[in-house]
Amino acid sequence: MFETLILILDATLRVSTPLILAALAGLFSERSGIVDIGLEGKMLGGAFAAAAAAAVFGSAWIGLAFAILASVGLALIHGFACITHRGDHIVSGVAINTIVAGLTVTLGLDWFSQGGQTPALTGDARFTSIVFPFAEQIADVPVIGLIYSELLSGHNILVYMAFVFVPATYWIVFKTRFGLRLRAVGENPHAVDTAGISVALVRYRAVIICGILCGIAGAYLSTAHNAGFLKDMSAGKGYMALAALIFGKWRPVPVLFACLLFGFLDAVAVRLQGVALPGIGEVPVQAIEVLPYVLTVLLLAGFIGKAVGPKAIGKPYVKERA
Amino acid sequence: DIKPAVVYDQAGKFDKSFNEGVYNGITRFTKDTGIQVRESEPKNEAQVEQNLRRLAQRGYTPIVAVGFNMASAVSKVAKDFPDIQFSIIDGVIDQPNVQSIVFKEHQGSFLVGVLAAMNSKTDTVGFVGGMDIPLIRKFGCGYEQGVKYVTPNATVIQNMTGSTGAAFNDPTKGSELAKSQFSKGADVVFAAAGGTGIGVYQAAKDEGKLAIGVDSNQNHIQPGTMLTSMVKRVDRAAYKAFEDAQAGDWEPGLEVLGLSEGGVDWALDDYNKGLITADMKAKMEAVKASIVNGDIKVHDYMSDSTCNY
Amino acid sequence: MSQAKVPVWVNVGLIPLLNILLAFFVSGLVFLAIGQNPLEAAGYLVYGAFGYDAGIGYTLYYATNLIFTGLAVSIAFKAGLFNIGGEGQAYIGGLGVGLLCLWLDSSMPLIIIAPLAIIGGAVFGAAWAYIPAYLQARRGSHIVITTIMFNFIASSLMVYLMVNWLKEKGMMSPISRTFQESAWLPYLHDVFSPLGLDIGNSPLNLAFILALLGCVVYWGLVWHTRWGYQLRTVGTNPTAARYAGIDNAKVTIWVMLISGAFAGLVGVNEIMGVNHNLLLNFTAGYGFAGIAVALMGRNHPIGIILAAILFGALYQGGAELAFEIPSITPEIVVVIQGLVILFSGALENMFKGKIEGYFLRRAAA
Amino acid sequence: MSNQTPPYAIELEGISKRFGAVQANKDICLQVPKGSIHGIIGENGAGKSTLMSIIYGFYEADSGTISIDGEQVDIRNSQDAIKVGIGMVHQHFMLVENFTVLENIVLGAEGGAVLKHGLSAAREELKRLETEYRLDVDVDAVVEDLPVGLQQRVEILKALYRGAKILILDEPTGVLTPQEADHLFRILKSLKEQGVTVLLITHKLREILASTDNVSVMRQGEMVAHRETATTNKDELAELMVGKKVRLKVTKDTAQPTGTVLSAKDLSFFDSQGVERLKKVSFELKAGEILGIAGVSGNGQSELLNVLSGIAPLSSGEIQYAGQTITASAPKNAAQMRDLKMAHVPEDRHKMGLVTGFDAYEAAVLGYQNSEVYNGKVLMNRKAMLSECEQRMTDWDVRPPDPFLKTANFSGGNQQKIVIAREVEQNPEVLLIGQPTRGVDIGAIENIHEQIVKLRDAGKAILLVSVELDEIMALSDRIIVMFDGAVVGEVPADQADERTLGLMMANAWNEEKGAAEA
Ligand SMILES: Nc1ncnc2c1ncn2[C@@H]1O[C@H](COP(=O)(O)OP(=O)(O)OP(=O)(O)O)[C@@H](O)[C@H]1O
Ligand SMILES: Nc1ncnc2c1ncn2[C@@H]1O[C@H](COP(=O)(O)OP(=O)(O)OP(=O)(O)O)[C@@H](O)[C@H]1O
Ligand SMILES: [Mg+2]
Ligand SMILES: [Mg+2]
Repeated sequence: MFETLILILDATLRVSTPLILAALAGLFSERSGIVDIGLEGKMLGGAFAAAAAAAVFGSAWIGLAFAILASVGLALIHGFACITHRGDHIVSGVAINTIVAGLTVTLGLDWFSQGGQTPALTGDARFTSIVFPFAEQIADVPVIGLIYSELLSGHNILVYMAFVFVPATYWIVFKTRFGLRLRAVGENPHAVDTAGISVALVRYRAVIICGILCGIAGAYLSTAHNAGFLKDMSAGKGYMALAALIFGKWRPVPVLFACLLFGFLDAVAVRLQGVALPGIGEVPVQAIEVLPYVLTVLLLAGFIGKAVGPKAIGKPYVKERA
Repeated sequence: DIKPAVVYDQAGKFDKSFNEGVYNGITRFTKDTGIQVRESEPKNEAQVEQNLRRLAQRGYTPIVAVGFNMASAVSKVAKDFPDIQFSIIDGVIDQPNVQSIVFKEHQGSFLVGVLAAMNSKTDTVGFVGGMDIPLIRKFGCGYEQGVKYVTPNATVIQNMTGSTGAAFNDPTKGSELAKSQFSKGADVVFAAAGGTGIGVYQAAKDEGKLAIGVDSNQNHIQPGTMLTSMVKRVDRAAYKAFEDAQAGDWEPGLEVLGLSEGGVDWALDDYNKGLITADMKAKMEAVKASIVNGDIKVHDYMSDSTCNY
Repeated sequence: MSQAKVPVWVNVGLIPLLNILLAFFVSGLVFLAIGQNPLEAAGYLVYGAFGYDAGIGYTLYYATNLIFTGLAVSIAFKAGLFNIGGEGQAYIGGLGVGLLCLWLDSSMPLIIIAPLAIIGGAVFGAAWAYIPAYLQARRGSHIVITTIMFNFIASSLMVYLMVNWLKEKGMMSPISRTFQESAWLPYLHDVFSPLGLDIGNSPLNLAFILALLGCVVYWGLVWHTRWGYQLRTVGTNPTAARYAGIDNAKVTIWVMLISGAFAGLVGVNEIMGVNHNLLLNFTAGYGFAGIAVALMGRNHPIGIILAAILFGALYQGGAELAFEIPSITPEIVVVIQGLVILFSGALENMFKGKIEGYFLRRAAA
Repeated sequence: MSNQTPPYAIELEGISKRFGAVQANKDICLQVPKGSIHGIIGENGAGKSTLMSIIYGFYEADSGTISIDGEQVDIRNSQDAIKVGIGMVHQHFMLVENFTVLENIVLGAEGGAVLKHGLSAAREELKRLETEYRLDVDVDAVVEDLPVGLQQRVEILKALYRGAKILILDEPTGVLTPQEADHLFRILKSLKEQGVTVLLITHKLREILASTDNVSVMRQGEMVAHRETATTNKDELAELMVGKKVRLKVTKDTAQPTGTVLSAKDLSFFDSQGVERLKKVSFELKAGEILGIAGVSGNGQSELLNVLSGIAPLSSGEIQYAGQTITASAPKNAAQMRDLKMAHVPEDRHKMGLVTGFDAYEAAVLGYQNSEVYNGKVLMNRKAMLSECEQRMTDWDVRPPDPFLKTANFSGGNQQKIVIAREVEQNPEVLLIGQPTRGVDIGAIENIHEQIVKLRDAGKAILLVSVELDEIMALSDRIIVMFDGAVVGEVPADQADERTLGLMMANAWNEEKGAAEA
């Protein structure tokens, strides 16, 4: 039983990593007042760029760099529309998701002639597991051994990065000058502007950070968790991250736990396929799959607390009297 | 010369598996005969029928439709174009101008099950299916029989990836399912899951376990950890449809391809020969012979929708 | 003080046109990037969409879905609501249509089934929009997020129902049995052929007429009834609406019901008009494309019809293009669609300020 | 004033700024001596805020130059302005409400990439500033919990913390009681003594005369006059502002009130955050009288109007009107109140009274959209709406009289006329009217005031809410003062004076009375 639990948690870490990265990405963007339903598209774009570059250059790290470039590029388009031209954030996000969904397949087919997929990645073109020292040796020590060797050890570098980014995000958002300005610009951009700070610049920086994190999330999908790009491989994870962001009320640590919860549900769903639970019978997988979405709706409805976002979120900043 | 065409199913011709098998078959056909084959990859339901119809309109014949999903579209279009020859792989349509090609997947699956059992140290093996449909259960059931034939008290962990077409193209989930089976002790896993299999093979590679491919010979995908592949010779089926048409021998009706017809088999090549001992090879040949001559009867799940053998 | 005004044709004509041209221009760059001649591609696109009878039929068949989802997105827009849930509402609407057809096809004639199925699709679509609408109106839950969530929930629900309940025995894929012909909405080519008109075999069916009717209903409702007046007030100034004694929550809920109903009618076209059975994923992104249609159609029924036909043409032309040039995938159409959303939606202000400024200065001078 | 030659603290030369078709500033020149308090007055929309925003770098001028201490400077954004020592307290506060005072003050001047050190240094510096200028606030308080008076102090501290030598205040007293305003002016005086130059925008002539050294007048985007305060007077300034002679007094006879038409008893209202906005408000409104509600904005007046007009539901208490008893459990919505012949001119026409995207004829039926007059069986009767709108536009001299013009494209005064005409022409028994002349220039004010008095003389009951004490005192027959959601006093109009009302508005009437005697 304990072992099963550890293994499910182990899978949870793997599955929630892209959610954590994307949700933190969303946190930066939305804290600055820019709604981002384009997380999905940026992740997908990043995944494609990572796999394509890794396939060509044979290096996962180069893949990661390209993923970040691609995703930041998309983030800048979002910024250009929402910040510079005061466009509707949601429309812009939908546009980016749509463009990327089509463009990845189109370019993929043109470049690799494999029906829109990238070639399968092997060796250095993928991020591989890092085994902690002595993981083998202490694997048999009860409890600790399993936790250390199965749960903690043996993930790829991006997983560890995602978890390091959580306290880092907390520190940046709440303890630095940039964080202060970021939060201020999401609450009252006029105040920031009159304090002599460029609202646009702060927001652009926020969306760029968002792009970087989404790029890493995308690279994780195609060069770490999987070995290559597949059409639509983000499969709604961007929306799920958005849900986690709301669930975590735009705060890094609660957001982490929301992602872990969603990842856990996913891991459990995989293992519950066709399994009859005592007393309940066979739980339809679909019922577990929809849980994160249902939970988010319930949260939004105020049944499990109220989710109040940054005050100026989604509102184009116009230098005008109210 | 004939004017042949093929319509792949929505997974696309590079699924490394089923569709890609057909693709290999027609490439060979083109190489052998110099006749170009018109290919089409519809992206949604409406386009399947639209493309079939358009190919028929333009006089392409025979038209090979790949996959059970095409059945209803083929049956509609075939009705409207009685002069065009249609071959459908994995589907059965009873119409005067349609040839239905199906395989005895249970026999091939039995074979690889035998090999899996021989290679398992834990006496626990896994099966990852794609979409939960009778056809895939047929694979699983044959595999299980093969495993139990060698090790009667072996455990066969079976998982399906999902219940929609997407289940054939979800390597992430494939990898998670494989990892969960490994964690339950499995050390050989057979994936009958189209593109999802890629994730399964990757997971096996990452964890140093053995995997068995499906449809095409997939041994090259992860050399060293691909034990074998259960090949389903869709390539040969497509090739033969065109070849027969070329020779004027194309005939409508049901064609069932099993071990004896060379429709299914296990794959042995340079990529996996290091894993297969001479003993194993001999045993495999013996089992194969027994199936062909009827000494071993492999139960077909689809005959009664159960796996009681 | 001078009452400078920007001429109407600038706002409804010039600026949208510029935005779309820019979207097409960038699309052209994408074609160049994949080594295709954009003009040649455009040629295939146009021929495929309008070059022959059946092509036009397919174009209008796609347009039918897009008119429904465009109207759905648009009417919600009018009340200031962003309904991203068209996809899920269309899906569940189709379920409603399918269930009615499966239930009645052996006992009733078309003349009874058709109106019932239309109502069924609308009611199911509306019902799926009801919960997000209710939560928005009464509990302030952000409708964008809830409708996205409801898309996912609809998708899981459909899989569950299709796989466990509605799938025909012995079928591999989860599709229901095919309806009897009494539940088939007539194809337009079948309607026209007795009149001696041959319009080519295509899936275009009577649902297209229903879509046009929908546009008329939309127009009357929004601009010529007090309900529409209330709706537009809520959409542009909710505080003024409250001041005017309008129940914002009620309007929100009603408009979302209508929006969901419009989206649900996609089911009539797809399930009753074309597929003749219930299946998965028949919505194929029409709900999202409806956003582009509504934006491009400037939230006006005439505009929506034109935009839907344009997008329908892109779908059909794109399929033709991919059919003729196998190295192009029909997904390129999705790129074009996304670019249109980007340029005529998110970047609509890019030229607006400058052009309006120009005309204002000219008027002021 | 001395005849000393410049350098001036600020010198503006030919500043122009255009917003679309509106020329907000046109060739403005201005010289402000160092260490003086310089007033700027002008009607709403005259361009005062725009000019200040240009000095502060919030907007960029289309042309013209700015010199600080005799040196021409290039101010492209607020950062530049702060660098040359300009600070600004905006008409609407620029504070992040859920930040602490300290965080708000350091925003933009954090002193390092990591907050920790900057915050503690700022804490020290603020202690100094607070004692030096007697501007004490709790630096760890969250801004949204502070009363407006204190929020304004935070704004001033913010400017001083950045080392402002020139302080711009845009209508700082609009949200303050006269006493708070006096305190502000004392602060400004002490700033002046420290050598700070103050630019003060207000349209309260009394404040200009009481506290400035010089005053400049703007009209329709132009600077039309400069005066030394000591040499001018109210009437001259008013005339300069409007460009014609104005009567600052409303002429009206004494009221002849008859029976009570509306009585409110213990009205309470809690907002969505659960804050009690109205606290047991009771009063009676008689036919033929104008009842004025005075108070600093944000003390429950808006909520009172909302509750009376049915926009917001009562939390408790009851309203007797037109034979009906309205309570929390038996509410009436805005439409039902209209049916009972209660009209309402809301405080904010843009936010509430109009839909700026509608054509004028559509906006002219807002609230009455369900009336039979404007409707057929199914569809609305456009013809009736249009002809009525045209008629009213001529009657009320709305310019231009074009029913198809978008409401947004009418000027503030004309928008207000559309709203008032709509409400008055329904021939109501009770007219609730909030800030009737906000954003309306003095010429139009006269007209609106006349209409209100006319309605009263026709025997209707009028409830007038205004933050302009002058307006309240000029129009009302009876005055109620509200503070913090409660009625804190009632005064007959003829006994009201600014000081009394001001003290009541600060809820300091009783305390001050004692103190004044001591
Ligand atoms: N951001 C803007 N965009 C467009 N027009 C503007 C903008 N800001 C001001 N205006 C216009 O410029 C003119 C001057 O406005 P400004 O705010 O400077 O007036 P003001 O004298 O401060 O008035 P008030 O007393 O109401 O504060 C007005 O006609 C106003 O409508
Ligand atoms: N919110 C707004 N949106 C668009 N245009 C506006 C807006 N507010 C003001 N305007 C434009 O700015 C112009 C000036 O408005 P403003 O209220 O300052 O006029 P004004 O000169 O004060 O006139 P009045 O004497 O009637 O109040 C108007 O004619 C109008 O066209
Ligand atoms: Mg101002
Ligand atoms: Mg004005």
